[in-house]
Amino acid sequence: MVKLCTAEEAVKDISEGMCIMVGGFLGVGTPDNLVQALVNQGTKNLTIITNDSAFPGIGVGKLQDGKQICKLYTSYIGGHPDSGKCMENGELNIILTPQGTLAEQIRAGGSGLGGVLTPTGIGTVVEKGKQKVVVAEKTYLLEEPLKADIALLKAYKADTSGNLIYRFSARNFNPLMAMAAKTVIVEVEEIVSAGAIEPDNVATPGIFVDFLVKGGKVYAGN
Amino acid sequence: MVKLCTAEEAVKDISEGMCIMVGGFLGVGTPDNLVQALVNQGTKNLTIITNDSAFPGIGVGKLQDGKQICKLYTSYIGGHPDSGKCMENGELNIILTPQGTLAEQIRAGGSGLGGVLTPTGIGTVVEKGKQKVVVAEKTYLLEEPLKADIALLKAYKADTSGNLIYRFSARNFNPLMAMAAKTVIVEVEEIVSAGAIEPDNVATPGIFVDFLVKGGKVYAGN
Amino acid sequence: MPEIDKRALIARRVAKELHDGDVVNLGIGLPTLVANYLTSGVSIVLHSENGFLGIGPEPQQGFEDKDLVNAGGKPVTIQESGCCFDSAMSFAIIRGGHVDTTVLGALEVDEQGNLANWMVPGKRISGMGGAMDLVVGAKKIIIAMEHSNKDGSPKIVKKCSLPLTAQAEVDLIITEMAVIAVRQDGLHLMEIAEGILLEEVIAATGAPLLHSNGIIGTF
Amino acid sequence: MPEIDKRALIARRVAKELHDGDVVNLGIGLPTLVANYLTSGVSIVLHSENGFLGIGPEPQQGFEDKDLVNAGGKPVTIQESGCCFDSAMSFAIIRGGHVDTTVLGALEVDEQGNLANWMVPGKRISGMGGAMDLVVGAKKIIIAMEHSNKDGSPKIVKKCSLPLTAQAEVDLIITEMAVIAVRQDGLHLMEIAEGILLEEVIAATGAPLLHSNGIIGTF
Repeated sequence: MVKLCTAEEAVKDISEGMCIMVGGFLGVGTPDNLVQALVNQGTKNLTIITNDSAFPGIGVGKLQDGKQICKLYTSYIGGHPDSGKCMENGELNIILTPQGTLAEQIRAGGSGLGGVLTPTGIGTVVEKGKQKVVVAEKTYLLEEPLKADIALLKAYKADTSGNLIYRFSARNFNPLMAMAAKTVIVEVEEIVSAGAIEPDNVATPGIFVDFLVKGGKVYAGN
Repeated sequence: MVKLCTAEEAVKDISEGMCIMVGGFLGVGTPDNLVQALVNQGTKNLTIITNDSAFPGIGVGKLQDGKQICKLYTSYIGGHPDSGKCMENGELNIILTPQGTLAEQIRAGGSGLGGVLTPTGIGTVVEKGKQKVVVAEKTYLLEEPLKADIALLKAYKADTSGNLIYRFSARNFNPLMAMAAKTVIVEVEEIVSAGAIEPDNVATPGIFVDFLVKGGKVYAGN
Repeated sequence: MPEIDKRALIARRVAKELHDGDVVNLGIGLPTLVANYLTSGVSIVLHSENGFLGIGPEPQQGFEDKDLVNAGGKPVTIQESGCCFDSAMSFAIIRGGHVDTTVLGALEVDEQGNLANWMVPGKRISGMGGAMDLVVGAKKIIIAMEHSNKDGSPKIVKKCSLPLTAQAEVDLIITEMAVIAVRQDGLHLMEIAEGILLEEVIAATGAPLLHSNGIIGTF
Repeated sequence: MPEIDKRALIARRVAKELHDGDVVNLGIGLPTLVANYLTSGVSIVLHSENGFLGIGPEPQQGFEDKDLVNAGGKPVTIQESGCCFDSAMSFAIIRGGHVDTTVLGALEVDEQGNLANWMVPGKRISGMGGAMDLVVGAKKIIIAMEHSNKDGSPKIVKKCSLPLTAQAEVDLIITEMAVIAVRQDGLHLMEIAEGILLEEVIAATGAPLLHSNGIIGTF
């Protein structure tokens, strides 16, 4: 069942060595208040699963700024110069993954599937060290499922049962990560009463959500 | 781009030997007018992919009544006595598949994935003749993707771009099949103008839809 | 015991296994009754594998909605906190371990926790529907059934003879005679129904029952 | 030719490859310009891999929506017939072959249709983002780029030397000099830009160009 709490309370069980998923795409749809609380808490040696390392001072980029990450599963680090630098000097272990594969790996993790069979990455460096499987004479890469201890997510509105809706391109990885973490913490702009979101319009079922944090409208960069 | 047509026009390119997906769960969310048009047309030797063979005289059950099916991918035939009978006497080749596997096979077909790695069916007759894959020391069945020539679907409303929304449990397999067939024909109760469905509430993107048929409110069994 | 009392007894005992906030999938038939016996203060979220969470009470006659049925095809309602989804999401919820408990009937259960509940060779096949996914995916599998077959032969056996639904997934068996936990080392007799003798349970069960004589509870 | 004219020329020529109703994904940079040059009567649906269909024009300053950006992170609008989804659906659309055409830039393309556009060893790595899925999944892959590197060396080569984005997926290369189709037997020179000589194209290309002298079109 869903509990309401503050951003600080929400992140206080995050400790060194944990694996955390963070929603968002270049900062859009990232739970800024939750990330800020984690920055303030200063927890290091985190494994982070997120689409991209955003930009310095923005979204997940703040965790890169403070060198809180030791391992990063992501598809894009071009917006944050430190990610590439730390990858080269060995400070940060970055597993670069095609975006569509990353999305399916998280979905597989949350869906009890054993992995993803994708044609993406065949014949590229992405296939290095991975199982290949032939189905109907075509070769696919087997990409393993991803799960996390905690997911830090952003939605537009939640009802009091934790049912979520998103706005436009702020949806991105959030619904997938909601299924794939042991504890799911969601920052929302508004909490409405049960029934205020039509059952047919719910994008993420409330049963996935453990904690709701009322975040207000935070603009990327603030 | 989406074209409007009648149920009769919609099914007229369905010919013997084709593979057809039909949405619905025990008749709920099945496009009754499209199925009826296919019954009237009398096309035989169809491969049908559908959750269940419903009941005599209802939903997909009508195609079973008229012996129009030669091969059936489905999870449940308990509602239609003829399905079991025809399976036993060899008239009908039925591939019984766990419901969750069937859903993922169709999703994989529509998503360009090479198959599904599922724990479901391990140690049962379902695993017969299938590849097994070990991931992180656990064994999964490899279930192959499913695609079709044509999908016959039911939605609640469409806008003029083909964007779809569904009602309650009538959604079921319809959104998955919309991705997995070359030609997608959707029966809807109402067609509204573009913009009348909020972009965030669209359950099936209009780009998947080829033909819309205005079906009116048809109750199962009518 | 009349059939109807047996079923009520089983359903009432199963209901005690459910906790406030649990996500629960109830199979067709006897398991569906469990929702009527929830302990006061316990509110659960019922999952319907045809695509929604939050099954509400049966609709009044004349108020059925053609688009709203349970996995058995019966008209139901949806709670205001409910939500709908497609079949892939419905089974992602199941297979992904997001259902706390599923309650299912059985033809046979054995001491390894193997379950057979979808097919009797020689009888007409109906298909596994969502049962195989439910048994593999849900966190806790409770089998709710009558202790014996109509002919008196045991449904709880050393080794299933019917085609399996899943291997080694059953956690708890609840019948009108007993509550039996399935563990690595076999079947543990946890509780006996009031008025039933230990010997009766043992005689009606086709596999050894582990138990410490003095401390078997009743229900 | 000034940079800006080159880019306009390429974008205009790419636009002619798009048909009414096509679902199109335009990469960041030059490819994005293509939307400005659509033939009259041609309306396309733009896919944004961060999760929606129906990219509309740039918003007026001050009307940006914090939740609505394209895959490059730039504020955009959404058409009223647009629709939004999560990243799994977005890439199901891509990988499943539901995008008719994708237009991307390149570092190198070779005569087998191999593409390198995501990484230069020794230079800082930025990651492949959605490019690998797009190139594998879209029905038609058009590379829109300047014909040569800044130092004059060819970008169209016999064999890519940079790490690949995908194998044998490129269908068409459009530069400010030429339109080149990639086929089983190699590169076919289809059109030459007005004012450019065949010899110039050949000299600027690092792989043999198949062509029938008389029937090369211009653009």
